[in-house]
Amino acid sequence: MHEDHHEVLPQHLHHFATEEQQRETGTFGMWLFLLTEIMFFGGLFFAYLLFRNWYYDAFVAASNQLSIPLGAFNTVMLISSGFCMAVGVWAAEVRKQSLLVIMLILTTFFGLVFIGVKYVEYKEKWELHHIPGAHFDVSQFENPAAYGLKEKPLAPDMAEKTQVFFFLYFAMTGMHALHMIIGVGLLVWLILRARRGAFSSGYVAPIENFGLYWHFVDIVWLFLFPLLYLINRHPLH
Amino acid sequence: MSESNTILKLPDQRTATMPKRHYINNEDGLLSWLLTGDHKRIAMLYLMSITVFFFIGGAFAGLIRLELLTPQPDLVSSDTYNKLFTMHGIIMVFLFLVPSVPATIGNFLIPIMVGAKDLAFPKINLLSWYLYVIAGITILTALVLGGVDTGWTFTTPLSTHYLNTHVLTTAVGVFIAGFSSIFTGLNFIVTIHRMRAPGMTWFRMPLFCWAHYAASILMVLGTPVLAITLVLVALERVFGIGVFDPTKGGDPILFQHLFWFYSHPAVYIMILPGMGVISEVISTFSRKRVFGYTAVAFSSVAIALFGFFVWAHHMFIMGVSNYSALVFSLLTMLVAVPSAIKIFNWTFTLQKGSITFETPMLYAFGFMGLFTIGGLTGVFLGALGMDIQLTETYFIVAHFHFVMVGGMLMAFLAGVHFWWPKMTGRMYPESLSKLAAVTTFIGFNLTFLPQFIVGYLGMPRRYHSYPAEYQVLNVLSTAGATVLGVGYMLPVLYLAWSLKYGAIAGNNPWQATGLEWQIQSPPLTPNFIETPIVDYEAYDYEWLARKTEQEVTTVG
Amino acid sequence: MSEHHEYHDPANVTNPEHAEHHIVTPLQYSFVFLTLLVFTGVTVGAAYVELGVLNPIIALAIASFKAVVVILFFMHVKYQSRLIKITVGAGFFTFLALVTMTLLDYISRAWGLW
Amino acid sequence: MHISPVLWQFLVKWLNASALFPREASTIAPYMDALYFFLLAMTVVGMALVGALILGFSIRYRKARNPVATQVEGSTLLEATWTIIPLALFLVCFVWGALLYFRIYNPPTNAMNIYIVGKQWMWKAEHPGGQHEINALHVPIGRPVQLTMISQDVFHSYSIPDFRVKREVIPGRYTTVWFQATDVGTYHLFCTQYCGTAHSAMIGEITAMTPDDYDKWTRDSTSGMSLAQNGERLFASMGCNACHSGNAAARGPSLAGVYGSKLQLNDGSQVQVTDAYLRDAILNPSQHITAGYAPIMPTYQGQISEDGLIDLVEYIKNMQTNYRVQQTLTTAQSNQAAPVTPEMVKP
Repeated sequence: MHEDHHEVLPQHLHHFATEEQQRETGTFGMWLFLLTEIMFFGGLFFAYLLFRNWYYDAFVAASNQLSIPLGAFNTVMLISSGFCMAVGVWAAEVRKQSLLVIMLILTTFFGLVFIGVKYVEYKEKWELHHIPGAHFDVSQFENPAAYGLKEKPLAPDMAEKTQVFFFLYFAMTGMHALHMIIGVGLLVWLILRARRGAFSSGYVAPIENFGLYWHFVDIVWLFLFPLLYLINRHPLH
Repeated sequence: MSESNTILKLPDQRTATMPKRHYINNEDGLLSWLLTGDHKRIAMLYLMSITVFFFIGGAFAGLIRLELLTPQPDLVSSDTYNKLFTMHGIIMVFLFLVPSVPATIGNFLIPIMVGAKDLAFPKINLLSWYLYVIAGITILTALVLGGVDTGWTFTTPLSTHYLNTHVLTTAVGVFIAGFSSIFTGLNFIVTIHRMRAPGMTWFRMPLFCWAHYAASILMVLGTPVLAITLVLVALERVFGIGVFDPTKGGDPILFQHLFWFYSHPAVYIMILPGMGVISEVISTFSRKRVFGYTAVAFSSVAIALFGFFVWAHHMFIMGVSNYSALVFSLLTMLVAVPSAIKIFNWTFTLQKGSITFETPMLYAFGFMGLFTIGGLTGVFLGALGMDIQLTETYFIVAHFHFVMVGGMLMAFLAGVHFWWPKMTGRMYPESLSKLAAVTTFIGFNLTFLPQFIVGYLGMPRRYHSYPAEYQVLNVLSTAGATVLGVGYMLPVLYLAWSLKYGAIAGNNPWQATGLEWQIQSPPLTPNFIETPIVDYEAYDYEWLARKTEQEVTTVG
Repeated sequence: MSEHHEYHDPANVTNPEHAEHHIVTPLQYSFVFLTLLVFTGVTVGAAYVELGVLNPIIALAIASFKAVVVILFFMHVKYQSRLIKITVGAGFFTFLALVTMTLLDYISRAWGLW
Repeated sequence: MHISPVLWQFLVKWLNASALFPREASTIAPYMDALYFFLLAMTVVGMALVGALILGFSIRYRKARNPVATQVEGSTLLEATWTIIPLALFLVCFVWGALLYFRIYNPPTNAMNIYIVGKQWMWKAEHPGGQHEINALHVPIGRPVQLTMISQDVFHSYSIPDFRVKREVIPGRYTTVWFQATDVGTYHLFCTQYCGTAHSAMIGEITAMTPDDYDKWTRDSTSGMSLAQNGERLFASMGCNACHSGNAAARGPSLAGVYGSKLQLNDGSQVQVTDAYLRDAILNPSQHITAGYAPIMPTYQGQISEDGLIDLVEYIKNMQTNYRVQQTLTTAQSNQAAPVTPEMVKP
């Protein structure tokens, strides 16, 4: 963007030689932070992998309690949100202030829809007593016919293990949702600043780096969706 | 001191003055410190807070040794004893050893050494210090509320289902301390990659930077796994269900895997920066380029890389499969090699040098001796069969104290003494500090050598009382700890004294070659008046001699 | 990570390890968006088809493909310096190290004692 | 110098009573000590080498004697030397250590089995003959003894330093260790894994006896019921015999002679029936369904203590026919103890 490095912009910090250096440094720093996020979620993903192999039937039965349409809808929401974010970054780079604001608002909107759907899903689990802990109820898995389900009934010991699935489900989607909520908070702050024109004069680093964070949260979901909702649909018998 | 046994070159004390303007007096007021972005000030904040926690942790160590003076459980109750060693471990590991050299000396020097005005992200650097302080306060809160007795390893299911002490509070504290460490590491990596001065290529960087770079990789990639593990422990404790509880279908070994995935690399996080200090000190006091610069640099990176693949050697008797025990044992043997390479390279740096024995050098010699023992006893523990007898006994306690205290703490003190004139502009008192270095060395050996013997005898670690026939060795150990305590108190006293009364150091009292020695001490807030252009290799003493000569001629 | 020095250009003194800034156009983003939507449809569809062991493999392959597309285009890694590319790789490498080395234990436990 | 005779006596006694090296009281101990001394020698030589080099260079090249340093870049030959020699040494340690590990963790087939249950904060030893001991273990010398261990609560670790054996005692899983005592005497037993408040009180005494003394001890301290007999009673009272009756039409597979056999499971895999398998199959039956049977067995998680599980495992282990199972089914429809067979009391 800036062919002219001698122009000293207000955001240029004194310890960087050029603004370009500052910007690329920020990007690098953001990526390193995302590495820590990979490892953070990595621990959870590994726990999932292990217990899915140990308690396959329980994971199938419990996974079948999740709604694929809601999950797929949420995936589309997140992809749309990510797309708007990406266009938002472009808008900032070409200094289109109003487009940037619109895109950020759309990003937030899709993100909020995602969180809303997640709330609906959590609420359903709450009503079914599928929240791990003292009130967890396995009767639906031991005797699905009584609940009008066409599932195979699980042996009692295996039914208990559905709790492990739901623990991981809530831990993983919960951590993901927490990242979403933090992201929405940051988005609101970015929208306010963008409206004042803070990112319309070539200073796109905050938008760009937030974009990296937002896309990373998308990627986590891109894995969570198949792992939790999809790939257990067909018991291997 | 005569000219022939020191390289110390101080300005004429009758005429010397401290520089008018430097980072310490650049701004006044408490707020200017608490809101600073200056890496040097943050390093100082870290140095002070770390010292506080070191002495809290040290006090617990003292109480533990006092209790172990007699075989009977007589000084404190078992619960209190368990809380003492837990707090000693948590404070020393997470609040002292992990941030010790990187957050203080590293923070101060990395930007200067690569020729930058500051770390890449000054605000994140400050945030890291605040997180550290919050973590420290959280852990102290757990202590004040009644303590915690999980041991620093938080072993499940003990920590999740069987204790009613303040496990959650402590876990939150450690979690936050982890993020403090992540941000420090992140800042270092970015700074070393992107903020180097013109001409400062990778192979012109001081080995101190290489060591910190390697340690930072471990911080950034390892620590988040600890964070998620602690989150799972907390969730399991709160909801009573989780993935670590065997009665509910979980696996306690999974906790061990995840915990040690961080906590083994963590020991390299602790030792690597110390190795960086030793490289600088050995080179400076033998007036010689570090022998095999590239070998030392790459061995740091090799340790970081291999460090990720050896964690299960903490679990050899814990029910990991025999096959994976084999693999991890083999990899453990491989990770010992780079440390051996370093030791020999430092030793051969001395060869054909012109060696003097100032305090930092004494500490560095102490490091080399004690770290050699610490490293080789690590091979005992890495050898599968031997590990069965030695693990969970005092042998392992002695081993990691040799590496952590004999290694890292010696390196930390070497570094503090070495760069003290740079950080404060004043010299520490030489003879007193030599006394402290020797006291520490003697005290240390007296404390921990008997523990090897008592460990092979079978005395388990974390024991409040023990069979009477182990008493003589324990008494020796406690006596040594007393000496060691004196050795650690001395530097605090004379370093504080030197802040006001120490001799004025001048820019380059050691005549060292690093960029940090070419600027005034204490440095200016932006470090350099103009961006330096680096046109010499690291540790190029001939370049320094030419430069000094030139300055003399220009002034003359 | 030790290879970084090879990519450092000593001549570039003020901004080492750098890549020319590249702006991805909205058109490219739209293609990516459509790809992601299509593959979401595919993966949902595949879940309803009985494929045995292939089900999880296909689902994970599609998820990985989508993740790579997002990383390359939405996150601009395709146009970044090699430093950034190596960094991203290092993250996934370490994650794989965690998974494989831990699985090594769990899998070989079933092989019995000796 | 004058030292009061009382103090002097005390000091002499104190020093004499103190230990420097553990006794070698098992067949493994000499092997362990050999490796230990090898490693010790390696450390001493390594330390001496580094120390001598530092000292030598410090004297030879101190500033007073060598005012100007000679710059040396390094030496590939030397680097290779101190890479390859330590590597070779460490690999020797690896191989040696691994061999020792197999030796310690591979019980000989003729080992007698004793069960150990660890709980906060005591060790319970259960001999197959029904002898129970708390914080103590009596073993004969000259005979391999295998310990099958499990914890009821947290991690513990069973350590007998004089025998050079130690193994983690884990909740939810059997671990084993074996030794063969060589000398009569009493030895320390420690819990070496931190397990809570009274960790350091979770200690005990191992008594190694001559085989004759041991036989006498077993006879004197029997509780009257062997583990297998306890297991039989439990088998009936939990209603296991209703399904595992050995009848052709029974809903559960026959358990007679199942121990040690290769079992075909209904998910297609084949497993060796071991103690651990039996325990797991009682607690998590649905993952251990014998081929041809329906997954209808309820779980007994939380309903049987670890001691009860050991009884059941021991009972199934020794079950050769279904004769007595069917006897109990037809004659005693109650929770009465099964009749005692005297010859089963012996371990």
